[in-house]
Order: sequence, then structure tokens, then C-alpha cells
Amino acid sequence: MVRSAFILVVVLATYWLMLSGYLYKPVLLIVGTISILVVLGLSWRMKILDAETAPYFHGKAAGYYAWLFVEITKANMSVIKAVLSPDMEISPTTTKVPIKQSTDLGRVTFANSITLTPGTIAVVMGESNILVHALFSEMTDAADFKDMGDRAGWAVSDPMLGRIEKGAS
Amino acid sequence: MEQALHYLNVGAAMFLLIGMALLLGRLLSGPTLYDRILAVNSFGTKTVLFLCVFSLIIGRQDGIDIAILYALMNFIATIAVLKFFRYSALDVSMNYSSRGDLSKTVVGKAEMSGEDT
Amino acid sequence: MMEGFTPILLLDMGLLAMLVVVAFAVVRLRSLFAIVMLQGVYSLLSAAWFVSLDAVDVAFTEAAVGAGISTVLMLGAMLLTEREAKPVPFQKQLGPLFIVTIVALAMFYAVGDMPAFGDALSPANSYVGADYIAATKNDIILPNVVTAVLASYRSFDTFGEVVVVYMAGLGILLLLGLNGNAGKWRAKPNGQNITGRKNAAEQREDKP
Amino acid sequence: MDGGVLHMLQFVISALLLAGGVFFVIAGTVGVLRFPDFYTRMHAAGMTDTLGAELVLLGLIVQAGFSQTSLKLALIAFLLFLTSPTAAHAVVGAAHNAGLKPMLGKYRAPALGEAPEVKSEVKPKPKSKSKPKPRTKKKAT
Repeated sequence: MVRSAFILVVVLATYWLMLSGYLYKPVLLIVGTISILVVLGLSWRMKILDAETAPYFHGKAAGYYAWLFVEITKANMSVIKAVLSPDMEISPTTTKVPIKQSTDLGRVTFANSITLTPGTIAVVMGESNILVHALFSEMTDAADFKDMGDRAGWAVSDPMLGRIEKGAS
Repeated sequence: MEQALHYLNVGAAMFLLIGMALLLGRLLSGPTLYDRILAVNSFGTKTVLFLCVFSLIIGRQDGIDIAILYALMNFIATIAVLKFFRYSALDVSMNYSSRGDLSKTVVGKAEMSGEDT
Repeated sequence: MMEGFTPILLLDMGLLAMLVVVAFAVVRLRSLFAIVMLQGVYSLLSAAWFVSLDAVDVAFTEAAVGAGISTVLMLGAMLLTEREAKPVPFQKQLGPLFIVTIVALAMFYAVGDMPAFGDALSPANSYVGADYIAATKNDIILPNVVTAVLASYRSFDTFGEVVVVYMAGLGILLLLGLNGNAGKWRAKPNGQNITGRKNAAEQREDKP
Repeated sequence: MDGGVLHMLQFVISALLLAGGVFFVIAGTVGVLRFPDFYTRMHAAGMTDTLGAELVLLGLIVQAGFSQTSLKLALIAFLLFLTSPTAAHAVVGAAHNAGLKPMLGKYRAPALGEAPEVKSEVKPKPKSKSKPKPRTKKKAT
């Protein structure tokens, strides 16, 4: 809870400074502080100050996003080939992909990664699997999805999550 | 060099406008209403990009603020429209009740066919 | 390069041409849902055009109100009516056509009296406007003159405008479905236990 | 002269990124126009949203240099990166929920002369859905 509040304050302060751009005008800084405090109070009252509102981002996860960007570029190439060829040969397929993640954040990251990669899109989120629509049948390789799922789960893994929830209760 | 950057940006903005005009075709002809929602969403993304390029062209930062607002509003409007067609009401809160298993589907009250013209 | 012809003018013309196309489509289409979507697109395009006219504050309002709340209002209206518009007989179209023609002629006539674009001697730039610009820096420390004029100097006659922005905020809250949901947020999707969250949820329940 | 070289480099990088981004945006739009059914169009739109938008914004960031403008542009890129897959998933999920069937199997675009015939092997869907009702006028509740 305290960690989430701290992350929220840091994010909000960065956002305010980024949008206003005045680092040395006291009036604007005071107004900004007031609005950050109001937001903090409201979210405390709504009881949404938890690991989901202010997720923890560890530096290693940047590697995941770099990997994802490469994947997106590769997938884009194959989609663009289909779009621009005169007889676009596509073979739309649907398939079910199992989800291993237990946290909401992990599930969302995995499903969003699938959707971000062009050619595959998460249609329905189930309890234990996702229905995926793919543009080419060769894109529905179970091993690829497993690889992506493992990486996504690793990227959002939060070593302190269990301890924090225990500490709060 | 300034002049070259200016023309580069104008060219990019021009192509974005062409893309928007092409999407307008899908929006007008889209056979199902979901095609239209998709077209509007994509159109919004292109408008955000256009506003960014344009505010660099005219050298004013304020355009980028509007682009930020649009990036958010576009998302909210898309979700609102979809919510409208799923529940045929806007005051339904989107909580976990709408998430179900693949086998037992939670079907909204308003079930309507995809065809809309 | 031609006198007065800049590449930005070309972009403006593109935007305006698309506005015309969208407007005609709105008039001609029968499917009301498509019309609502097209109105959203119209608002996007007109905001881009306002930015090009240097009217950034108007574009901001257009973005908040046009794209957000008016789409929702139109959808709400559609909920009460049918999904298709009935064709209007030609006789009934004559009256509105007459009114629209008169208004358009009046507006074209009025354009002749408008000051030239960017004229330093126009009323907007010469009398009070200059005072506001000079005084804002000391009176109100906010850097944006338009905000200072709207929210402070003329806060009573622009009260409506403030209400509009407030309504846009309310509309977003309506969309996100926060009504009656405060304090009930509990992560128990289909009874599944999500790492450590259940404890917190149960604890919340314990408290009366 | 050093500054000139730096400016030249900035211009070239920015031009390459912008050209690539605009190419992806246009190709995505063409895909939205050409693809045969809603689900496949969604893939093309997603292409615009991811690589096209990010490349254009990256090109603009290179142009703006290190300033508040580029920070704001990076914020927009981040917001698009977060919201576009969510919006895409919401659209597809709603279409699926309403019973819009995806076209499965092989597809070839018809040549210019021939009539557009869509041949699709309709596979049984993975879940039993209630049939979409024919359009009925909805009453206000």
C-alpha cells in the first residue's frame, strides 16, 4: 500500500511536470502538489491503491519490450506482404492458447502482447485459455505462444508482491 | 535544413491525410457496425499522429496537448460505443461479471446481428 | 513559390475537403449508427482544423465535448429511437432548404465586415485584448492567457463554458461506470483466488 | 561544421523513421480496405496502430531533440502502446460476443475481372453460441 502510494505520487508528479513544463514557478508547483494530494486521497478512499493501480516495473522488463518490438516488426513484415500482394493468400484460423499466469497483470500483459503482434489477436479471454484469431495458419504455433507467455510472465513478475499484501493485511 | 524538415513533415502529414481519406471509404461502406467502429478507432489514431506532425509544422506545442487528449478520448469513446452495443445501456459498470469462461458465455442483453445496413 | 500559397494551406484544404465529404455522407446515409460514428470523425477533423487556425482552446473543448460526450448523447438518443432514418419526402425538405440558404447568404454577407486574418488593428487585438495580455502576467500567474481570461477575468459570462467542461468530465465518469461502484472493487473473478488479493478483499468484508 | 553534420544526421534519421511509419500506416489502411472480413481487417488496423504510429512518433522525437515536446510525444507513444491493443481486443471481443462469425480456411483475392466469390470452409466454432437473432427493433427499457 505504501509502496503503491509512493509509485503513484512519483508518476503523478512526473506527469504534472511533463505537461506543465514550469519547474521553478512556485504557484504552479503548489497547485500541482494540491492536485496530486487530492488524487492520492481519492484513490485511497476508493481502495484502489494496490499493486494493480501502480504496478512495479523492474529494469529487466525493458528487455521484454525490446524483444516484443522485434517480434512486432517481424510479424508486420508478413502481414504487409499479404496486404500488398495482388492475390493475398491468407488462411484465417482460430486457436485456443492456454494461459499460465495467475496474476491479472500477467494475463493482461500476455493477451496484449498477442494483440500487439499483428497477425494474431486475442478474441476472448477465458479462465484458463485465450481464443486467438490468426491471419495465417502458420502463426498459430503453440511453442511460440508458450515462449511469449513465459517471457510476459517473467516481465511482470513482482518479487515483493506477496510480502506487501501480507504486510498490508 | 529547417526548410527541408518543414517539407518532410508536410509530406508525412499529407500521406496521413491520404490514409484518413482511404479509411473514410471503409467507414462509409463497412458492412457490419464493427467495421465502422474499427474504422473510427483507426481514424482516431491517425488524427493523433496528424496533430503531432502538424503541431511540429506550425511550431506550436499546444497541438500535442490536444493529441494527448485525443489519444485518451479515442480509447474512451471506443469502449463506450462497444459497451452501448453489448448492454444497450451506458450505466453498466464493467466489472468482473462480464468475464467468463470460453464454455459458458456471458451474453449481454442486447444481442444483435452484425449487419447494420 | 506562389504568393501566399504555403504547404500548410494544402493540408488545410485536405482537411476541409474531408469535412465536406463527411458532412454530405451524414446527410445522405440512412443508418443512424453510421451517422453517429461519422459525427465523431467530423469532430476529430474539425479539431485538427482548429489547431491549424491557432484556436487551440476551441480545439481542446471540441476534443473533450465533440468526441466524448456528444457521441454518448447521440448513442443514448439512438437507444430511444430506431436504428434507421426514414426518407423525408421532397416537399418537407423545401422549408429547411430555404432557411439554410437565407442563413448562408447572411453569413457570406457578414464575412465582408470581418477584420482580415491576423489584423493587428482589429477590435479583438487592439482594445481589451492587449490589456488582458499585459495584465495577466502580474494579476494571475498562470502562463496561459486564454485560461486566465475564461476562468478569472470573465468567469461569470463564461460560466456556461466551464459547465460544459465539467459536463464532459461527468460524461467520462458515466462511461467508465463508476456509479454505485465505489468501494465494491474486489478482485474475485469467478471465485478464482488471485495472488494475495483475496485476503485483502475478505478483510474489507469483515469491516462493517 | 560539426553542428551541420549533426543536423544532417538528425534529418536523415527522422526522414527514414517518418517514411517507414507513413508506409506502415498507408499499408495498414489499404489492408483495412482490402481484407475480406472483419477479423482480418482488424489485423491490418493493428499494424497501423503499432509499428506505424510508433515509428512516426519516434521520427518526430528525433526531430524535436531533447525538449518538453519530445517528452510529450513519448507520452503519446506510450499511451497508444497501452490503449490500442486494449481497444482492439474490446472491438473483436464485442463482435465475437454478438455472434459475428470469422471467415476461416484459405482465402484468395479474386482477380480483377471475376466476381468476388468468398469460399470459406465453415468450421464449427469452438463454443456453442446462441444464434444471432435477426435484427429486431429494440425497445427502450
